[in-house]
Amino acid sequence: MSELGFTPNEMMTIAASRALKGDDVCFVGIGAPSAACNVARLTHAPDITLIYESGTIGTAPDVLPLSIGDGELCDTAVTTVSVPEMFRYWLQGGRISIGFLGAAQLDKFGNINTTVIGDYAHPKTRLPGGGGAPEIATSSKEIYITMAQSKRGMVEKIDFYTSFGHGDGGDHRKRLGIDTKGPTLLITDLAIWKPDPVTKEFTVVSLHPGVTRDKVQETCGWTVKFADTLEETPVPTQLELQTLRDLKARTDAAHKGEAVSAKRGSKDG
Amino acid sequence: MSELGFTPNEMMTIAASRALKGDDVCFVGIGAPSAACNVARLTHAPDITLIYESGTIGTAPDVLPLSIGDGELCDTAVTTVSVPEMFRYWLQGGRISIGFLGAAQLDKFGNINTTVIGDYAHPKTRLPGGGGAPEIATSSKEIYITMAQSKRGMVEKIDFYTSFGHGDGGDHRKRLGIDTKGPTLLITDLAIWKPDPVTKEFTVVSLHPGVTRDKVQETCGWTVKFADTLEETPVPTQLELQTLRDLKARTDAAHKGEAVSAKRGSKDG
Amino acid sequence: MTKFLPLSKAVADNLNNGDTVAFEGFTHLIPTAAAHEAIRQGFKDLTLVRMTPDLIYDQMIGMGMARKAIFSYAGNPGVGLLRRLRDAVENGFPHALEIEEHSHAAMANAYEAGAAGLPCAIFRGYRGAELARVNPNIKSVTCPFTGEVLAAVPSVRPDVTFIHAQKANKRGDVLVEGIIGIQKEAALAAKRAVVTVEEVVDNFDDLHPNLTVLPNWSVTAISVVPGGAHPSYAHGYYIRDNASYLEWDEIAADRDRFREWMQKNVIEKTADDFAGRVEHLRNVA
Amino acid sequence: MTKFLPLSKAVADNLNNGDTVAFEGFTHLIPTAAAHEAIRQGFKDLTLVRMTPDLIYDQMIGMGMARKAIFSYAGNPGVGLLRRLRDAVENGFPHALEIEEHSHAAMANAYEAGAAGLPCAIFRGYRGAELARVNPNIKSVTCPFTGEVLAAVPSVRPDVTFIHAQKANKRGDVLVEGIIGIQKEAALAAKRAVVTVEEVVDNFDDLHPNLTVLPNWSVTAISVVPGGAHPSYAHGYYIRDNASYLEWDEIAADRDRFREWMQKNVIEKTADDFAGRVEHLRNVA
Repeated sequence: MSELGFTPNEMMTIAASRALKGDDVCFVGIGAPSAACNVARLTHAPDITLIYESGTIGTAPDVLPLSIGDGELCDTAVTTVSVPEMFRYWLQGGRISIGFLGAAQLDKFGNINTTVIGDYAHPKTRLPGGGGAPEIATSSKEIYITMAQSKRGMVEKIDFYTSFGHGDGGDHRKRLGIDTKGPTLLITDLAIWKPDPVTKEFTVVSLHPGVTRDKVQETCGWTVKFADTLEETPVPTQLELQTLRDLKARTDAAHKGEAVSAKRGSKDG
Repeated sequence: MSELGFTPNEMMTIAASRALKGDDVCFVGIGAPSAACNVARLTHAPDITLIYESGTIGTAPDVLPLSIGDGELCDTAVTTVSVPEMFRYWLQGGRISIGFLGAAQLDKFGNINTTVIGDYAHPKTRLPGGGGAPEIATSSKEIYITMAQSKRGMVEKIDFYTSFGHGDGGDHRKRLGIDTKGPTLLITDLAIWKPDPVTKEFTVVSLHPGVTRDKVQETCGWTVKFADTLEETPVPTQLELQTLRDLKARTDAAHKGEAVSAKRGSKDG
Repeated sequence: MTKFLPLSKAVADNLNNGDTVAFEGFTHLIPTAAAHEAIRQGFKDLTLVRMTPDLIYDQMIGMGMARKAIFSYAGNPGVGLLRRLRDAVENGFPHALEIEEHSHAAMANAYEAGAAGLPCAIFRGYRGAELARVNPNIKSVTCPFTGEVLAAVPSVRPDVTFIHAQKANKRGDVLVEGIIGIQKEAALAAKRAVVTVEEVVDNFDDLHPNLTVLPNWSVTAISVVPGGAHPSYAHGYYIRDNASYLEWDEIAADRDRFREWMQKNVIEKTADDFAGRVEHLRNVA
Repeated sequence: MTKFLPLSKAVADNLNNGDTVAFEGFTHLIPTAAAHEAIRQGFKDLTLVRMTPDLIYDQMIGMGMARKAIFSYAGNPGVGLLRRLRDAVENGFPHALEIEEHSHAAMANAYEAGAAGLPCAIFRGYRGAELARVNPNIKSVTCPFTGEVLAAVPSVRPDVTFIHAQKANKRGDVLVEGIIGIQKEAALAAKRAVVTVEEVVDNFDDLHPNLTVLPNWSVTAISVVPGGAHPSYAHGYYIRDNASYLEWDEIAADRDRFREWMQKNVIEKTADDFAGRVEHLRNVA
């Protein structure tokens, strides 16, 4: 906790939550995206539709899921469908407005690596891999990315293109026949970034309270571009902070094994 | 009703029902196939699985459906799936042991026409078309056909190949890469027919009680082949006849609009 | 986000002359009320898509509203032929009808591909079947792994799909249950989806999580029309009016009788008349 | 027609050295008991297929049972990496592991195509993604109608699939509910399907008609193993043991500690021990 009364991570999650609207249909990655989406739902966007790749559509969990398939997601969903249906009708069908992704490695064009550090055949570190990300990145109407800044994570060149952002920048998506917008927003623990309209390079448009340009550059592996007029991200409101902290507290308790009842099975014996 | 105590149509349905076994999984066409399958289920094959293309799997209707999608089929089914699932997982997936079809026009190699009489572009009579038959005919492990004999129905050359039987005979299926058996049984109101092992031409193997070779030939548009040793189809048992007649009586009453209760919707308000 | 609208407005807002439209229902839940409303509003030049065109397409074709029909089984289910469709195909009355004919497997896959946002569907089909000769929209694709040649058909992507469903909740989520047929795929494959329902309930809290529910943001408009599937049925509400299907065979056999029946039973009626038609078919369980 | 068998026999009868096998479960209903039984029986040279290999594949790989893994997300869900899988891929310990890596969309489509009896699946995928460069089983097909190039992957057709489900009835029909994941497709795609269930009930008469039910003739064998999904969960029976997932990260980090844990918690145990592991996680609703 800084003297500001909130942590950089809290600022990141809350800033991300503000980008979401009530009529958005979000395909939610686990971790920071999940927290941001649920804070949005619990504050200014109660009608937002949250979709997890396990098949839960329109879910409203009381605690954050540890995995993308916790029972709470199904308990509170409008409907729960099979995984093939999720990827075919809902994602590939073009019904997702925002795909919300995290990243192990990210470059300035929003390309993401969660596959390997090092060479694919002989990796230094074998990461979990892409999961839903390769198609989330191209089938969602737009992509928001959220991650904490570090030189290891935000790099000039990623080791593996797990999912495609703007490629080499410019009209690279278009040249590959991809007609969705790709990454349109990056929210880190220090700043809000948007792609340059032409080059598609992520550019800092707003610094979080108390953050300097130097601090952003120190924790980023590429030479950072800043917008001509740089905003300051509004500090979290009391409601936002309380909502996030309550959510985290409920979540921590639940993940330590304090049972939440398993509800809503079939009605028979 | 003949002096035998049963009609040729009853004999046809009962002979067809006898060909079905308890471990069969039948994809059931409407009409005569549906009656035969349900008589089998209600007599010697209580465990038979009946599937209708509307998505009802393991159904056990009390009355014969007028259409392939009557509510009774769903009420009594083990499960009811979507139509794409029916055609993809259950039929194309190779899980149907017997596809049971009727025909408007049939040739001696078991090719079926239910599309048009006359030229396709300028038909003399436009029939309903193939529905599920084109893929039932090639994805089911084997095909049983049942129809009442007539020179108009059993023809030397059908006007349109709605579904493929043995084509020009011999190994024609194999040459098209179709590895299922195709038509292995034809049951008419006069006789039981099986394909010749080599030529695949339907050959009479059993005459129904009181039926002569001449009668079979008079009502068939191609020159009929008879097996060297010709059986006589056993007469219907009392149980078979009673089961069929009860089923028909319940069915007629229901189709005239005497309401059977609509059961088993969702449990909420 | 969906809107609750009177059926006349839902149809007027979402259907246009020249549209490709699916009024889907696989024996169960046929959207008859929506089709009759479209007939009353007199649309022209429609391309009618449906696996099992039955009475409602026979009616629309007989009224001269259709330019083309895409289908896989054009029969009066369990009864026989569709006589108005026959008259159009065989005699060009009231005018010629272009047809694009498939098998059920092809149509089911084509709707599924439409819902999945794909341009085409592949499946093991049409082997030895003559439709592949007369329908230029049946092509093939070779599996790049096994070399097997599979059938390919274009996906179905209607401008608008009409379906009938059991119920909506107040938020506008829609439940389809029983013989679910091809309704979900037909709705999701379309640019616009209009749903008539038997009733609106407060919420779906007590529903099993795995039922067929269309979220409100996947539906364009909802109209409450009790009995709106008649003479088809709504599982849990009323049974199929088999007698009406048998009767249709006679009505449609004669051009004049058909026109008179349409005038009296469709043109001069409204969506409100459907509730009365199913009264005697309602559940007594 | 299915058989009810003790798990040890169901595994022995249906799994062989060298088989391609899927122990499927998408976070929910992971067939841990079946996997542990396979570990006890010491199978070798397996090709392990799963969208989300987690603890059980980490365990099987760490025990040297796997020749190859086909997957789309090899993580401890919500926790991090799979350390035994990493050790095999990065260091060849206990021996080298061949991997065939896909995206979730590809795997989901591949199972679906397997259930549908097709040799391959097509979908709009892998655009700009580098997996297409390193995995020779990612190819393409051109839509014969639009010319669009779509991704193609071979269907998944395991020799045997193991899944865990909530219940069977006495006839051997199986119900899966809640997050149904890819279980139905994985079971139907396989030559043989083995299901562990929480319990057996008399019949399914009260079930809604549209739930996910595998008819008895589509299932090879059923074993009753209460708690058999632990530390995953069975919706309606017990909740996910998130603490065990967190703990696994430490256990798997060290080769010796891993072996000790496996000896004590898997090798020296039986399927009967699962019931006790979920006692504190059972529903109090």
